[in-house]
Amino acid sequence: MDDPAVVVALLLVAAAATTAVAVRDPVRQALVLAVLGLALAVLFTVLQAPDVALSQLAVGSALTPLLLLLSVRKVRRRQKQETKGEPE
Amino acid sequence: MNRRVRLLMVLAGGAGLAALLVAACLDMPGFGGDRHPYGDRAVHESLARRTANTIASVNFDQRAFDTLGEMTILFGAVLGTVVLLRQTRDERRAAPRPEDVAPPVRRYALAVLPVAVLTGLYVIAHGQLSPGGGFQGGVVAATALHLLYLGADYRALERIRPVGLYEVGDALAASAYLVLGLAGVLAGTAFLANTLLPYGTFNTLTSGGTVPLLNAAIGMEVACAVVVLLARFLDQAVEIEEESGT
Amino acid sequence: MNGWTTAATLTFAGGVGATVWGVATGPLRRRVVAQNLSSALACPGLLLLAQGYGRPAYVDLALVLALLGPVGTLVFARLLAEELAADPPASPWATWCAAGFAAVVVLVLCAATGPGRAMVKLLVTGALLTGGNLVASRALAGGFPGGRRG
Amino acid sequence: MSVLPYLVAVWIFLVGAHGLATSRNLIHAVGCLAVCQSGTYVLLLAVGYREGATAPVYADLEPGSRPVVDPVVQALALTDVVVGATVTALLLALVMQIAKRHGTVDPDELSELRG
Amino acid sequence: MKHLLPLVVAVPLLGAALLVAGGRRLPRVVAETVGCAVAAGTAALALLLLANSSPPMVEWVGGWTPENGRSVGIVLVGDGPGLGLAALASLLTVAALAYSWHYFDEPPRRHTGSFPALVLLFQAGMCGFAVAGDLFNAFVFFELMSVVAYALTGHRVEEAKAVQGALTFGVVTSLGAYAMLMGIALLYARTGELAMAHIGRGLDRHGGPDALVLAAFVLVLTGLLVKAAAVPFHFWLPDAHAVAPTPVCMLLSGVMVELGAYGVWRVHDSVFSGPGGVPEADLERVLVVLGSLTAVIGAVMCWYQRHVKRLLAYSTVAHTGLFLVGIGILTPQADDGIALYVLGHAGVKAALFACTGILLDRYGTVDEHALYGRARELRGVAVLFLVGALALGGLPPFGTALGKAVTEEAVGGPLTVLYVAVSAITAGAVLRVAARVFLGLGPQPGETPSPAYETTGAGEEPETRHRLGRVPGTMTAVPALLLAGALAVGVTPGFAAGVSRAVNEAGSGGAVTPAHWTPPGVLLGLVSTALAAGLATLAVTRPALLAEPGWAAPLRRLQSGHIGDYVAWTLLGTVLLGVLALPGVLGA
Repeated sequence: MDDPAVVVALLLVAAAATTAVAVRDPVRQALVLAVLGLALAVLFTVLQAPDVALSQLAVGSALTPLLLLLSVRKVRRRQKQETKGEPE
Repeated sequence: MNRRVRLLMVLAGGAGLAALLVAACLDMPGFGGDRHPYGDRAVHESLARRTANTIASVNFDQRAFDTLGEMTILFGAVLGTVVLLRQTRDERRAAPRPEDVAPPVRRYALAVLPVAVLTGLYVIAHGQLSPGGGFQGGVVAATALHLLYLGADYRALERIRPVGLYEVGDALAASAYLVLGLAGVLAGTAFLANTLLPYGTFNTLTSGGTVPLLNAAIGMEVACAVVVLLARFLDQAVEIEEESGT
Repeated sequence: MNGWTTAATLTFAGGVGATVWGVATGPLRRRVVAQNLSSALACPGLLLLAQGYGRPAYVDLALVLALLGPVGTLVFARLLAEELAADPPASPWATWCAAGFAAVVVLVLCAATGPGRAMVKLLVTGALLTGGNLVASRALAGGFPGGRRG
Repeated sequence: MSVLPYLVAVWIFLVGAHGLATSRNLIHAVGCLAVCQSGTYVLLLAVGYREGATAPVYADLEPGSRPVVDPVVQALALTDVVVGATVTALLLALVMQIAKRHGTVDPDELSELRG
Repeated sequence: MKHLLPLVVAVPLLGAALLVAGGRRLPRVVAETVGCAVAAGTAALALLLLANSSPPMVEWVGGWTPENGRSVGIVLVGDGPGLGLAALASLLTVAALAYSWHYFDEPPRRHTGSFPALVLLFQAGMCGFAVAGDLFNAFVFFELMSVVAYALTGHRVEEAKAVQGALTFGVVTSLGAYAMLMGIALLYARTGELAMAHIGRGLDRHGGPDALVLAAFVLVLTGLLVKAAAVPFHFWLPDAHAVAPTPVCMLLSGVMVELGAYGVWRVHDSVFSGPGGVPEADLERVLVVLGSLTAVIGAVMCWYQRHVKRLLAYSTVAHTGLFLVGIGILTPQADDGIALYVLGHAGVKAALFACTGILLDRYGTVDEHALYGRARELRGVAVLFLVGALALGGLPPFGTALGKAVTEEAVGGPLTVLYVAVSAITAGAVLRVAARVFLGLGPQPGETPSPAYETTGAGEEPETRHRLGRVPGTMTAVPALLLAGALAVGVTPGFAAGVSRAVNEAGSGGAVTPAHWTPPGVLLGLVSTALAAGLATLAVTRPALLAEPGWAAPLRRLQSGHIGDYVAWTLLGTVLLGVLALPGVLGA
């Protein structure tokens, strides 16, 4: 356990994970989750798991944020529609 | 239950669980230890079957049955999403309006798209040699197609993405994995046995017996599945609207 | 631990660490920029690690990140166009610094590896990374003028 | 010091569970579940690490020349990553339908099922 | 023969893949026929393997048979309990598919095959979990079964309750699954193995249990008990089972929940039963305490429901509690009893859900009060429902009664009272529904005094295309056959002895004591049935006498439908598990 790279990567992941929970707005959380995915990929690389790092990059950097933001958009669009549709 | 009580419960439960897990961590073998019996056997067997990427050997040969389950989870989740996000009776489709995209962004998207798809295919093809494989490459290739939506236009994406075809591809790739497994039973060895094909030369694209074939099936399955999945989400976010008055 | 991995560790601690802070706080325009910078900085870090570990195969990671990192930022730029149009991010300084850093890392690594297939891969990665990040930051700063539509 | 990685994994799991329980937005809750799951990846890979070793990927490595880490946990973590992404997608699909049918994604306002 | 073991997973998967591939063009009839045929084929395969499972089969997938006792492959265990549950799951799948024949309102456009395909995937997940001998492989199939179950639960996306119940189910079960995976990682760290038997041996080599073993035990059990819906992990179950489409309810309540209890048995038996595992006294304390709590809370909540599907869901909770108590006693005889009880219960509970589904599709409601007297015309369904209720209460000679009797004899003492009381209360609740809905007995229940904090069954949409005018033959034939199956478990000569032998071979071994009917067992069965009938009579004729007392209201409030609450309870539940199992670990 004398590898500073591992320590740094672990602390990055811990910080990003804590932030991802603390940030309550889903859009901002999606941004933090993208960075968390990246930090995890870095951690996996220093733990000598390039295969896992690669799949984390593939999933975490574009796919998960896209899914989250599309859900947010759908939810917001629907709420907007609702407020518009209500008689004032 | 109000928020305060819930928070107290979470803190109490979390503290108890934390105590238990920290005590467990102190009993763990130290980080970076040298004892990995299963891992060492897996490396040995992988080299014996001339698969350069040991992780690919574990995934597609030694523990190929896990991968079958994992692929099925993906398959089932995508099928479930298709069912859950179907267009219901009280919804209609509205054609999305075209999007303005700044020219450099558009040019970038169109230029990177083929590069990204090729990279995805490269990652799949070299799965049994270098880091990567069907899962990673499949996701990269499928994500790359959506550059068309991000950098150009939803309708451009729809033109190159007949979802029905991808659904069929998803199912056929899953069947291919199963059929390769069943071939082992028919040949009298065992389900998913990697004994049918020659193991080839170490560190070449065709080495490892059935590993490259299973890897390719997974790559196709994942790519198709992700495309279908995103298609459903995009449908909901972009096209489907509730009818007014509901 | 060698010079390469030390450099990579410093990149992660300083660069990516700062972007975690950046993405956690402040207005949305700052957060999206931080997200873009995180991939712009992590990618050279991964290249340095590959060199430090003596594993050319790890370069694939950086290649995939160089492709998908900007795509991730495009996702945010595209789907948050409305919010970003109201309060556009402008960060030429940080973006160019990151791009310059990536270019320097790639060139140094090229010099270290010498000509060959590995060098081509490095150059492709570097080009995709710098180009991608510049375009992504352009996209954030008003790449989708239509803003509010599909 | 040699337990730091395990402790980080435990921390991530617990902090994710905390966020899941106290979330005010279901999309955020699904994100927290993903955080929770990252704890499992970290734990698995930390268990398989070997000091001073490299990845057992022999494309650019002579077999036997260097010690290697445990490939089995990597395969497990790989499975786990894929499972995580698909579960996230499926749960998000359900959240979208909840938004449609209930008009809200705040768990405090869902009151159809009780008692 | 043993090479065919993985096919109980592969065949339904292949069927599902082909259904999806051809889904666009297949007419509905073809898709449903293919679904039924594949499920039935798998059932036949499972039964064939079951017939050959003595001595138990061990199959290493991919031909990785161990050398020097070590292997890198995945092991499947084809013993009586595993294959028996695989066969049960497959038979219930056939029943569910037959029941849903031409049943759902429009299948999703251009996806005719999707519902049967999902059900087949569910079947594959259950079969895979039942025969898994490798801990991580068990986790994978656990996840498969869960993921497909979320989608099936939320299948009726136009129903607000359905999507909420499915999300709750998804979040809580996923959290449990991740906890289980953490536990697997801890066990791997200690032993470096993944096959259950090898992990067990690895733990024994290391010496007595310590905090790591305790934590791994707690985490793995959390995942399994969430699935088995033990208190306090049970909250998702009523929310999900009450809203899932009826054929899915049959599978969820009939066999999926029981698979969680089976997982507890399997994991304890092969991983934690040695000297390095968890001491028997601790496991007994954990399972008997949690099981009794589950049984009591399930029974009480069952009694105070008016949403019929929710009532049946709570009765599943109560019965799972009884199963956990029986497993926790750790005697071979109790294991035999539970095996029989699970078989009988699956048939009975699935039949009851099937009958309730008919009510929903015909009257558009499953509210006990709203349905008062309306179903008088459905004579056949009434008979089935009544018989099911009596069988649930343990009326000899049904399989439930035999299983209950054998277990009661094994547990002895006050736990016998628990078994009698819980089956009487749950059966009494079902009988009360039968009396009001099908016979119109007693005064019409008023609307006013009902507490606001409950889910009524009103305002539900029927699952069929239109409200049914005439009940289709398949929808009544299926519950009738299921009840006949439950009866067969109790009366087929030699069946109980065969179950005992199979359970014995899979478990600790030793002398087999074949399960059989005994006079006290028959008597206890009759007592609990009579008590149930008495309770139902009292409730129908004098509703005020058994009205909800004040102390039940807080219990009801716990079931808040809030995901955050359920997660908090799950965390507290892990702590409770840890505390209950702590003494033995400290003493070691």
